[in-house]
Amino acid sequence: MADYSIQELMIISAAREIADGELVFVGMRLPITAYGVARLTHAPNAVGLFECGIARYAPAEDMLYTMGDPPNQLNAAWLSGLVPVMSQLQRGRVDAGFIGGAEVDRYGNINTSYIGDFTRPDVKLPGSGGAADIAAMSKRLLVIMNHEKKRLVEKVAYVTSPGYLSGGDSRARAGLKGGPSALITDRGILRPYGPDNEMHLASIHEGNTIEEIRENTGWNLKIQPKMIETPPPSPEEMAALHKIDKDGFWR
Amino acid sequence: MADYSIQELMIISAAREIADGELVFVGMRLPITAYGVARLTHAPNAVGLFECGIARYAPAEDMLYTMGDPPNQLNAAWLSGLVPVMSQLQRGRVDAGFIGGAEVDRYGNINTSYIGDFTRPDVKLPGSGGAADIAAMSKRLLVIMNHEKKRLVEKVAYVTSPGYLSGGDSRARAGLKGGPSALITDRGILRPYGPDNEMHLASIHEGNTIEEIRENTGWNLKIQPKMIETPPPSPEEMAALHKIDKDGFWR
Amino acid sequence: MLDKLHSLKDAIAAHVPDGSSVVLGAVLEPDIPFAATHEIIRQGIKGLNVIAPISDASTDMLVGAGSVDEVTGAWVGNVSGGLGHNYRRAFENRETPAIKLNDNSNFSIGMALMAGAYGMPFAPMRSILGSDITKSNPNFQITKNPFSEDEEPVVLVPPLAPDVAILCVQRADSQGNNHHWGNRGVAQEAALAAEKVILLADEIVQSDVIASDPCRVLVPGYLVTAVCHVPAAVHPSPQVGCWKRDNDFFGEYHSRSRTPEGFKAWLDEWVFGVPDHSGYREKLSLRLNDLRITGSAMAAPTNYAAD
Amino acid sequence: MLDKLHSLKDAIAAHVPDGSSVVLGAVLEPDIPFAATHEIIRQGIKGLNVIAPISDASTDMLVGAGSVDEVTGAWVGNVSGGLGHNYRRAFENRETPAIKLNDNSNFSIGMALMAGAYGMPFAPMRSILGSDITKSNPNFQITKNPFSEDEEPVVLVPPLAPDVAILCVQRADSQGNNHHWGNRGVAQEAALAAEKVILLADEIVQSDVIASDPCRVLVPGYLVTAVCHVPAAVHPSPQVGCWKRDNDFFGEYHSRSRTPEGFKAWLDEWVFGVPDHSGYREKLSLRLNDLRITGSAMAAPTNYAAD
Repeated sequence: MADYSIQELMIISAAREIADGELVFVGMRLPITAYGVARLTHAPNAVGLFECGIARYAPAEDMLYTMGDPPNQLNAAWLSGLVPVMSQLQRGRVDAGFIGGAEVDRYGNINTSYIGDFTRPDVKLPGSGGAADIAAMSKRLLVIMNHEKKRLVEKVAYVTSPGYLSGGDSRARAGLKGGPSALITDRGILRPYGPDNEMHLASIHEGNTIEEIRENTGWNLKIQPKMIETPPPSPEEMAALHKIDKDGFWR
Repeated sequence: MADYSIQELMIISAAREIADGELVFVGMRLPITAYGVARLTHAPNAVGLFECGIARYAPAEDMLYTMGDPPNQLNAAWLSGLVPVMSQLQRGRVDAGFIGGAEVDRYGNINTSYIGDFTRPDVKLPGSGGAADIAAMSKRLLVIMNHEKKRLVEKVAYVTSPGYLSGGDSRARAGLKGGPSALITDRGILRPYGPDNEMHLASIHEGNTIEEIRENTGWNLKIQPKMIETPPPSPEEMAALHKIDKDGFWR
Repeated sequence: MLDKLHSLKDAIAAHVPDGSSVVLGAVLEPDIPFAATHEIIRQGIKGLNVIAPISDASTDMLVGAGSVDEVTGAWVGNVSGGLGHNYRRAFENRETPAIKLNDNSNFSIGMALMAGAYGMPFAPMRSILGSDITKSNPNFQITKNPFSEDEEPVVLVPPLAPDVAILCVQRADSQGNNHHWGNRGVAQEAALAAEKVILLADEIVQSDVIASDPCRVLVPGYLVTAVCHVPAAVHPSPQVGCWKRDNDFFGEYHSRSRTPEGFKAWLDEWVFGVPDHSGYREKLSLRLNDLRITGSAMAAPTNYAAD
Repeated sequence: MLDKLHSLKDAIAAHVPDGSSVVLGAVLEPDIPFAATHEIIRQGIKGLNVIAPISDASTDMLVGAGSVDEVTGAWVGNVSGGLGHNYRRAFENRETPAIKLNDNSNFSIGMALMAGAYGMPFAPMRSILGSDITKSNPNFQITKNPFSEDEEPVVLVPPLAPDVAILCVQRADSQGNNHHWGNRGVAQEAALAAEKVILLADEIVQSDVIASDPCRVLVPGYLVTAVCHVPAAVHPSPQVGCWKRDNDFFGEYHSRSRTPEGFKAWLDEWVFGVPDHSGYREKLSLRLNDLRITGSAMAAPTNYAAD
């Protein structure tokens, strides 16, 4: 067995999606840790944005439960409002944004609102928060989820956060640029491929087979021609992660 | 001769237009002094707003050349931006606003932009600044000007700041409430009267005759039935003014 | 000057009648006026439209207590625990939901309050294009950008002008002038949009303290209806320089609200079981001491001198 | 971290090419970057679109020097003296005006920059209804409010996204992080709307000074292109805590610019006659000492501690 946990591999895979100098909408848990790893390795000038109105350079030194916890405010790059910070999405400045979700479909659409008919839902989820905005307006959307058949579905019942909608150019026709760039799961990484913009398996984490992954996906998952095995964490990446995750929460 | 200057009477007349607790857009020179007199006499809870993004309770202690001079910022009620402060007009919160002008017409429209054809003007004036916004959105507009025939004209060549437009309900049809409430000159006070909303002579300053005023007005000035002589400054009003105008600038 | 200092009980009773639209939780995760949430529940106020982008467990409590007819929000749950159980129960296994949801994204709530604040007839935006939010919430209009030669779609957001915005600040004077620091969320837009503003101040200070730094004013006192001195009004949410987040409290609420009975017992203990917020603080007792921020990280000196 | 500290000369040469749209004077009467105005003139930059609600004599100087093709503004003149003589001359006694004016009110400029800042396709407003501004400036569209059942007219303002915003702040670090205090005008909207931001800082400080008070940041350093250390860059306009307004200087400019010859002589003396702003400050000499604010009116202490 590898000497890293699957969560650690997910975090490091997510960190690799952030390029230096980029503006990134960072969520809590895995994404904030991924942002920290990226800053400590290949992206020392990345900037983290938070929906409540915070921009930061270095991530907070203490554990965060919410974006607005005081450690995330102390020595921030900017403490402002939701509109001035989130509008950087609509202004076209934001390179990447992380979101999670309850369901994602073959075109990368994400549901965090309703399971079942929205007028009479079977399950009422918390809703968009800023996810719809981040999905619509980031240059690249990065989605992090566990790989379960009930979560990776053929078609989400409700599009909270738009991916490629019904595929092809339907996202562009809706007036949107960008789109999902990576769906990072605990089994691999899916990316849009081809003119249809369908999510294909692009990278497979050590210890998984294509068959297992296809069995755990709710649609007929296609494989990208140049699929790779996810590169294991480098010593530098692991060192950066352990510097942040002092208590071994993700181990 | 009265023991007050005509400017002092204009200032005190302007002060009387401010009721207690009101939000008032205050301009420089006469209006800021009038605001100060009102605060010291009958309107101790009036609030002064300034287009550059300032709200104040007590007027600045030192002489101001511009709204943004540091004495107007020190101990302000709020230092903010143009949009948060000026939008209180559009939000419907502002009771009164003072503006001046190069020309005003019989319906209280004000020109501070162009004399002559605006595509090839004879005279180019500085423009609106915030005057158009204040004229459009204050509940009551207060105009202060010197009473000259070339300034009080039949019809302004260019409406920078709307009064009652072409009279009657034309202002309401343009989507605007409010309108000019008083035009305070060095000879008297004109107010809108009747369904046509034409500016009528409503108050005459001591030492002027109706005939003189009509001669110095560029339209056939009508007289409001209940026209009065402008009440002279009370001792309290003069004391307040002298407290502000320590150097006797307006004397 | 007018003295606007009132007890929280009186301020809520006077300014939050049944059926009000109320902003509660404008700063997102921090600075949530839970003291007001609890007082609203204690007073049995009904029929509210609760407006907030994200309000952590506050909206869930109000829904569970039966105070809410409508939620205008982007996310309702419990940030630590995920789902909000009372909120879920209002929708699931029912012929029709028990409350009406005016679905939004964070940014569309921001735009709506901004439009309300600035007296704009509506706000045009793009960032909920492609989302079904514009389907489940019919208040939005989708149109074309009249300044674009392309067929560029635009979402028009109607303005929100709430009846009351309830906001927490670190310090205020008795006339409602105040200082707030930390992220602001939509608090300033909410204050400027609302008909009335109720402030919960952690500390009441002399007016010259506020006047010394007019850039730190969240909303000027002349727009404030009532100011209440309520230390730790934000508990269990955090407040920069004053209070850490009480993560365990959120966790406990999440566990206990899993069943209607559990929620009722929680409510009986923490809301109906105390007469007011001072009683709540007494009940928190030593726990509150641990949450109090005692460190020092002072802002650099700033000189407003005029000469 | 990237070091963004440059001389004003280099920053203007690198980032303000001929034909740029430039925000100069976003704070209205105070904090006008006259040092940049003069450097633009010294470098002979042409064809600018100068954007500002009110910029006191700055726009008048640029127009007189022949740097301007277009003015996007609400008021151009000399606040002390009234009319701006160069500006007048660009319009009066001519077959066609020498410059194009995009007429606005203060609020419509604010709305346009806000729309640009927030990526909005346009901004709907009401407060120039009834004004001929919507006639002399054909960029506005008048339409009906689609949310109103009445025939309610609305003005749609197209967004402004300037090429460069040039702004003055009291202090900045070498990465462009900064503090600004005093009224803000449209400075934050301009910074967020613009493609590039050039900051003129009265003082350069260590990064921890700025980081100690993130609420006082006008625009975060990551959006700043270049930061220049230029004390008294605002002269003759005022800057809270730093510089009083030089009223005599405005008055003198007003008198001397009454004729084209007088303006040319003024320009030769105050702009071309000095190599840079440091030379300008030397020339001002004792006068600058009198304008320096030396008093103390300190903001109340503010604690950002997290635990």
